Amino acid sequence: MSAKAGVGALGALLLAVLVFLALSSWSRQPAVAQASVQPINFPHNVHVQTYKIDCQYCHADARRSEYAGLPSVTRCMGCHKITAADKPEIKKLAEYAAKREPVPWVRVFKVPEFTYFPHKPHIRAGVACQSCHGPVETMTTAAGRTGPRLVNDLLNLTGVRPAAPALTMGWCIDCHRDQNATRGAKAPLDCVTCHH
Amino acid sequence: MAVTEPRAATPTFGDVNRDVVATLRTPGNLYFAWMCVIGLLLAAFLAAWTYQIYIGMGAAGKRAPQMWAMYITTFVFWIGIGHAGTLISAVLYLFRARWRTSIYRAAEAMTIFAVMTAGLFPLIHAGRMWFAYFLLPYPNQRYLWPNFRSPLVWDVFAISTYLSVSTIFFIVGLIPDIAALRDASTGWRRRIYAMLSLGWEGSDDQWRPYRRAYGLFAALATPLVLSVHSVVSWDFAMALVPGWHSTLFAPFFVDGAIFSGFAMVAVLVIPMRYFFGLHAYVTDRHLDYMAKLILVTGLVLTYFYVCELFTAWYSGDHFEKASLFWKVTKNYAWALWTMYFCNCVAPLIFFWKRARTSVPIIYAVSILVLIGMWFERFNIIVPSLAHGFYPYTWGIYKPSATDTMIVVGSFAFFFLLFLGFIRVMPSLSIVEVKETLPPPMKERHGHGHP
Amino acid sequence: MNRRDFFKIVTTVGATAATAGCQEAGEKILPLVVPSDQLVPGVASWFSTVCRECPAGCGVIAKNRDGRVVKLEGNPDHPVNRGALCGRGQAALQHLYHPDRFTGPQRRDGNALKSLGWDEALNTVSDRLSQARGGGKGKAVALVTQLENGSLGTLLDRWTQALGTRPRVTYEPFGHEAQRAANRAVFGRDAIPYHAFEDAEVVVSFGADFLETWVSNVGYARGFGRMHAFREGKAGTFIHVEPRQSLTAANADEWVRNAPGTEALVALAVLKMLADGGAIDKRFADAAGALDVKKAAEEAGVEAEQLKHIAEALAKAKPALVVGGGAAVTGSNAVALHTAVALLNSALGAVGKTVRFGPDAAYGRVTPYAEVAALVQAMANGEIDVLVIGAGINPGFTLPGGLKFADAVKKVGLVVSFANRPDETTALAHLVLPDTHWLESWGDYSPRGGVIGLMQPTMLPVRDARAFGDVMLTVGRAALGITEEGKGPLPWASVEAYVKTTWEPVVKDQWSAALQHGGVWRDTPAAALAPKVGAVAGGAPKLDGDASGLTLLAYPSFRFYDGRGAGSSWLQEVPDTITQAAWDAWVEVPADVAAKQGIANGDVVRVTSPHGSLEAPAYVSSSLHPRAVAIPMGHRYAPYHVRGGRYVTATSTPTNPMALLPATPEPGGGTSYLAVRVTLTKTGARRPLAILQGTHDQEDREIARHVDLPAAREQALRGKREEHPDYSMYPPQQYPGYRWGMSVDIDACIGCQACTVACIAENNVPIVGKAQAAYGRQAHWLRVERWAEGKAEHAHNTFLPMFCQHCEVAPCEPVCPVFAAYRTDEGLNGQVYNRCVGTRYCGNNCPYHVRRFNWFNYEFPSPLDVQLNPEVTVRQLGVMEKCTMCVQRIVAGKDRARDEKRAVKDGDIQTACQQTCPTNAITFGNLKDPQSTVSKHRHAARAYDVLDEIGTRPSVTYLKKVTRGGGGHDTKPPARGGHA
Amino acid sequence: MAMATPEHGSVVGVFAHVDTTVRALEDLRAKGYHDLTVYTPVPVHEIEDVLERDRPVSPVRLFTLLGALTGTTSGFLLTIWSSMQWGIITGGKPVASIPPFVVIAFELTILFGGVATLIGLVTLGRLPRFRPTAAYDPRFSSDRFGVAVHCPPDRSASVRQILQTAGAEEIKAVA
Repeated sequence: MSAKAGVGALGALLLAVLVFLALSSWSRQPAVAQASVQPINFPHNVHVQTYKIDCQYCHADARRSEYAGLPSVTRCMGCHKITAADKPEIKKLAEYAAKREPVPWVRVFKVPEFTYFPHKPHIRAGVACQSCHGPVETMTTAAGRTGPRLVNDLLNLTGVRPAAPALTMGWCIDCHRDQNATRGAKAPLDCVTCHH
Repeated sequence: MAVTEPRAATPTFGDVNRDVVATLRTPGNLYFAWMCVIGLLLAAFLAAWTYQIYIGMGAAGKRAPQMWAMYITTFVFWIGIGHAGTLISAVLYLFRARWRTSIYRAAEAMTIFAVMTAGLFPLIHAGRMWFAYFLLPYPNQRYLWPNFRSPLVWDVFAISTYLSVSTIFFIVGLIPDIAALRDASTGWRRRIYAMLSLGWEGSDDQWRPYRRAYGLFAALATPLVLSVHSVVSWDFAMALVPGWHSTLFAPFFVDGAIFSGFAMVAVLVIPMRYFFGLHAYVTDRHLDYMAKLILVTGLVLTYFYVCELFTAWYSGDHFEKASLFWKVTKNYAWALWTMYFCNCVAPLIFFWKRARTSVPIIYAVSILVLIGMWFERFNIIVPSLAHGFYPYTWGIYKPSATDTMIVVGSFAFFFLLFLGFIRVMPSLSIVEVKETLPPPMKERHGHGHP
Repeated sequence: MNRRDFFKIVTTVGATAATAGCQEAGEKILPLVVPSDQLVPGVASWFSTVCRECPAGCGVIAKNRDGRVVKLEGNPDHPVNRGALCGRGQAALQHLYHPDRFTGPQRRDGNALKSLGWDEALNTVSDRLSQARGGGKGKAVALVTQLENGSLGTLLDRWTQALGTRPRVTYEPFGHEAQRAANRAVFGRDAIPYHAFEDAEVVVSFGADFLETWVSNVGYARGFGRMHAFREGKAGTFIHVEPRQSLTAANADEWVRNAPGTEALVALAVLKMLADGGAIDKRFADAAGALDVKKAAEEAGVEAEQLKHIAEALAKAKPALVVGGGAAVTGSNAVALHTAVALLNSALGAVGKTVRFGPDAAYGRVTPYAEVAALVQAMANGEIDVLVIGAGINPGFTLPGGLKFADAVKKVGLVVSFANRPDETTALAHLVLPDTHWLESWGDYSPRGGVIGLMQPTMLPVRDARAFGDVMLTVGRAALGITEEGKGPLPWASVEAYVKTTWEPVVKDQWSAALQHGGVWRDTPAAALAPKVGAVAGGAPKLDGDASGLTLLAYPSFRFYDGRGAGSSWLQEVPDTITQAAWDAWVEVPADVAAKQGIANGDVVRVTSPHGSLEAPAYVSSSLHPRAVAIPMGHRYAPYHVRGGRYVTATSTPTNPMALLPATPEPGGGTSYLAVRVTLTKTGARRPLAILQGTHDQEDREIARHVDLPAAREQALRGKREEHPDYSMYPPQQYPGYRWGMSVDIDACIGCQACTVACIAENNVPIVGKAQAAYGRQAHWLRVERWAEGKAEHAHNTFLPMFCQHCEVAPCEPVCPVFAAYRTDEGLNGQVYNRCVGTRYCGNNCPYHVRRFNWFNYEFPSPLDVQLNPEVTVRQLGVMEKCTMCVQRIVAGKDRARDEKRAVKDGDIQTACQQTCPTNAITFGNLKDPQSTVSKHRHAARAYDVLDEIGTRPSVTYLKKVTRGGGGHDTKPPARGGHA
Repeated sequence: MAMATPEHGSVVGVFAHVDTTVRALEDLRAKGYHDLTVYTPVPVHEIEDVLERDRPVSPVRLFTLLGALTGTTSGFLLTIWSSMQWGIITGGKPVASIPPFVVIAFELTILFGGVATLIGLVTLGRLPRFRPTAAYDPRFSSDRFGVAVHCPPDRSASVRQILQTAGAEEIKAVA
């Protein structure tokens, strides 16, 4: 071993830093996982693609509230009193309506704890639902793989920076930064905007 | 426990090996009794810590305004103890002070174990210790990094560097000695020692880079020793709290650290010499030197105390003056005066040569110094916070059972490591002791004793 | 969709946003069954109603998020409180979600209460009622309610008539009977007028604690703020006469400490001096008769000079206002005092101007205590068979001990209480029929003439409860043998129906507007009244007990009123501003007496009067009159406070001073609070008080600063702030958008603690309990400090609300190793809980010590957790927290502005503390906008930064207190450094 | 630098004294034997003086230097770059405030320097050795000195002679 080797080692270290910086700028995409199991097998694809129903027709609170909102049973029955009323899944729906009970949908998307995520400003800023929720229009029941994952964390620890998983902080930040840079949006990057 | 009679004559190379190997014999009942006590204290320590994690920091007696108290006190205390070892092994090495050889191994072990003990406290102290890894700089999915402006992050770097470099230094020093142990042992021990010695043989092509590297380690460790306690002192000096915000702190802390470190070395080495019969290696001369160092650092410390008082008075800073006056006269005055007595008055006895060679006096003064230095950190932290800028929150801290148990348990943790170490590793450096001995010559000429 | 369905919203969305914990698999989201056009999950709706925490009747708007009320604010349109609310009003939510609330009716079973069904419970009552009626013993049925002067009151009166029972008794412990008696005598009006503090130039109060509990404390505090606080060179004067330095006294420019019971004497002396000096009509001197001013001053223990000063101030004032008679000074000479006060007002021409008969306070409708006492006597005589006690009152706690109410109740066949949580009265009741909380109820209330507030349910009942009126209608009909609604003398289905019926002719088709508005109000002209002057005997009050004893001053706590507020842990933990003591009750002992008897703070003393005794820890006061002992009323704990030692440990002896008082009413018919002399004995036990403030002496640190009035005027004209030199190495921070800042006018702050409670409510601040609070672990983000200067027995107090200063050069930020504390680009000090590791370094380094640490995982006992603000994180164990300037409101305000495509305007965003402040002492706004109020305050002459010499450059500006000259004490601050 | 070549065996002389060892070394070198390995329990000046005469200084210090420089660089890079990631202001100081970062750079200088020195030691001293060299004797770690001479078998007699003359206690041949 000689001085040459030492120079080589230093070079390798600097190179590693550069590679790491390069990896840091990887892009971001919503991850999709297998469909969730819901009390009613709700096909998003049929509603969106076949019947061209707008997302916000059912998720009507998104534009005015923190929550996107789920349609009330009455709203579902508005169409389904007649449409496809004989299908087994619709019969389930009719049962809930008859009992005047809400449908116990299973939550798919959840931001991490201690995080305030309002839908309203995102809709106002013209963010497409799919940017965060993935191609829901192609799904049957909604699906999403969200939140931090161990593999991801471990990869991060080794210095390789894979794309942040959906609905993690890095993923939000990537989009906010990207929107500010490309569209001149004013997406806040202030910690207390979401953590208060 | 076998107590070997002191041997008067200068030992030979062979004697050194034999005497050091002898320290690794199966220990007596006293040793196991001590280990039991330590085990119990450690169990209490773990129980207290678990309880604190479960129920919250409130289990410890902290409050507003003393958001820091005994944990940081003890943390700084142990970091301070951790100074003497590297100072002896590195600084005295560079100064070619050969008397260091017979105590440096124990001192270095003490350093590492003290820093390890100290390292527990930031974890114990953190409200959410399970997120302590936030302080480490590593790429993460949140894109967040630690705040490198925070003295606590400096601490993380300073202490982990200190621990790493000290450990490297220590292990490198141990390698030839482990090789000697390997050659003196059999069976499974031999295999373990063989592995740990990395196949050291003492050939000239090994000694060459070894000697070079050792010198470089010493050169690196010297500024490190001085920097670590400076950085720790900046935890306080960088803050605004009256009684903390002082440029005096770095040298003040470093000196105090050396002071307490030597006291701890004396506390550890004197019984070792007695139980292992190492009188031939740790002589009265060594004790005399250590006592002198304690005296000198004690005097320097006294100077710093005077400076502190003078600065508070001369600066005319209202808050500083009020804080100091309160400390000297009110609720915590007992702690302050205990500190002044232990650190300034007690070491003065070492002006008498007879005190410097009297084992009981050295021992007693060293323990007083340790008490005094613990209180020094206590006095910096608790009373200063008690009488800060804002009178509304002035209040008195009361230790709870939990933090007392944890602080006491930290001593058990330290002694567990140290006592364990001296049973399995040479507590005296075989190689360096031999270096100070006259090398075996057929014809009488060449080296003498330094 | 009807109103019930409106709230029948089942959604977990909001509840999970705020609470900590692990993400559970398979979490359910339950949408509405029926879509609602009125309510959007995640968006708050506001409902207006009337606060019923005391008879002041302030307008309230309740913020309903996802079907649950999370915050109360004052109704900005309501003429009484104009948007402000006191701490008790803010804390009403704690009673709504009170963990001890009964679930359904309860029946006495030995010492315990057992649940039973509504039908059975109602049948029990109606059977008993019809028995009594059948036996011709209608008069053996008594109905006692709190002050209900609206529809419910009328309805209940109809009920008593229909059933032929005794007339309804409205019981209010602080009924101001003496004032009514005096006004009857002087003006021929049995009323309590409206006191227009806002229009007065000089206010003199003879013991009236109008900033605490007196008549309408929020409205009067608002008025007082407008009259007294320094604005553009104008500032009114306020002189207070009372033996104890109450919160009101502490706000006075001049506090005159008189001997207990001599207020009437002082008032008459002032009247005499005015008449003798020719400032008022000579005939008023008749009232004082042959009073010798010098002798009177001597007797009252005040200097004649002080009396002269009062007289001079009153004579000069255009107009003046004299008020008198807080509960603490109401004794056998209370009518004399009020007569003197009425005459003073009349003589000074204040009647019609600052004293307005016409918009009379609701208190004038209270049944005098003497009649209550007579009823209790009747009970003791066995004349009462059925006693119905309405919600809101707690006679078992608030009636004088000498009346022996508990013994009297034992003679009653059936005691029915409508309290919805356990108290001293339900402990005596046979049957408890929990009433709905006022936030769940229909009704109306008229706090004063011309103002009628409408009450509507703001959410569904939290626990199984039925409205008092509904139950009374049902049992009344049953007792009358009517089985159907719509028939007989009580045809209404419910109070709701009755309210709507009675309001129909008033509002016509404007019903929903009135509901939204919170009621209807119109100006009521002030009547011009001529006084009748007669001799007033201003002698000392009659005091029972050992002549060598100390006079007991039992005063209503501004936190608990008569004990109504004490069920709230928020109010318990907020300290009394003067003593800074939280939770426990105390006995205020004069320093001399304490020294003589060897009593120290926290020593438990036994206080004995001829009528009873109590034990409580001592608070040694150097300002209390040396011949007096003061004990606050209303201190009691709710069962959940003491259960398992949650917040406090239960006390074995009562701490209620009512136990020491005699049954005899004062001549006006009211309770005689100033009626006993007591003896103090040291018990030897210790119960240290939870005193949150380390010291009231700022040790020359100039935390609370002041400037005297002429200097303030002069500076205001110059209009420039004294700039502190700035020694930074670095360029100042740039703010691309807004820069938020606040200002606190400590001249306006009256120390009422409303802001502290509002902050707790808004920001999910946990409650830590007495021991923890005493140990410096209280979690309040905002605290109101009291700083005292001058002589200890006559301290000059300044109140200073302290919270995160949001420093530009914040010491807390650089020491945080993980950026949990950082500076936002809008000028806030952000605190990110997720990131916090809990090193507490910031807590040490904050010179203001406003950072709070979560020492434990604090609980919000169910159902109090339902109140948690979903927009604010509930902090976990081990993290630091502090004032965020209500960042959630800032985010919401910016969001609203963005919806409207504009920038945030001044006043768009109000912090919770600012919103509730009765005196507008707190302002929030954009410092970059030079026109904003907060910017103007920041550059005003009175502006200063607390601890500015450290150079933290706070975003919170304080405005110095303005001290008015004159009076018996030194008003000059100890000068130091270059600050005025 | 000594390297045992496989085709050569070694002759090992065991000495009890420093002066005898030095004499053996001087003699061997005089006779042209440079392929020597000396085993000592401690580094001995006299022996080093003989051996170091024609050898360059050990290059460990280069490792140290490079490590330390890497440490300084990465210290500043890490702190400045990571601060720029969010540009968060704390305490009114600039985002990349150099003075506090000096502390980190200093600590990393020492840390990397130390680690690099260790790497240098391990590489240059060819550690770890999993199997002892043939010439090694356990006494060499205690109080004996060893001189191993690597030579072709035909020269071993002459080597033995030199060692014997110098005063070796024991002489043995190893593979």
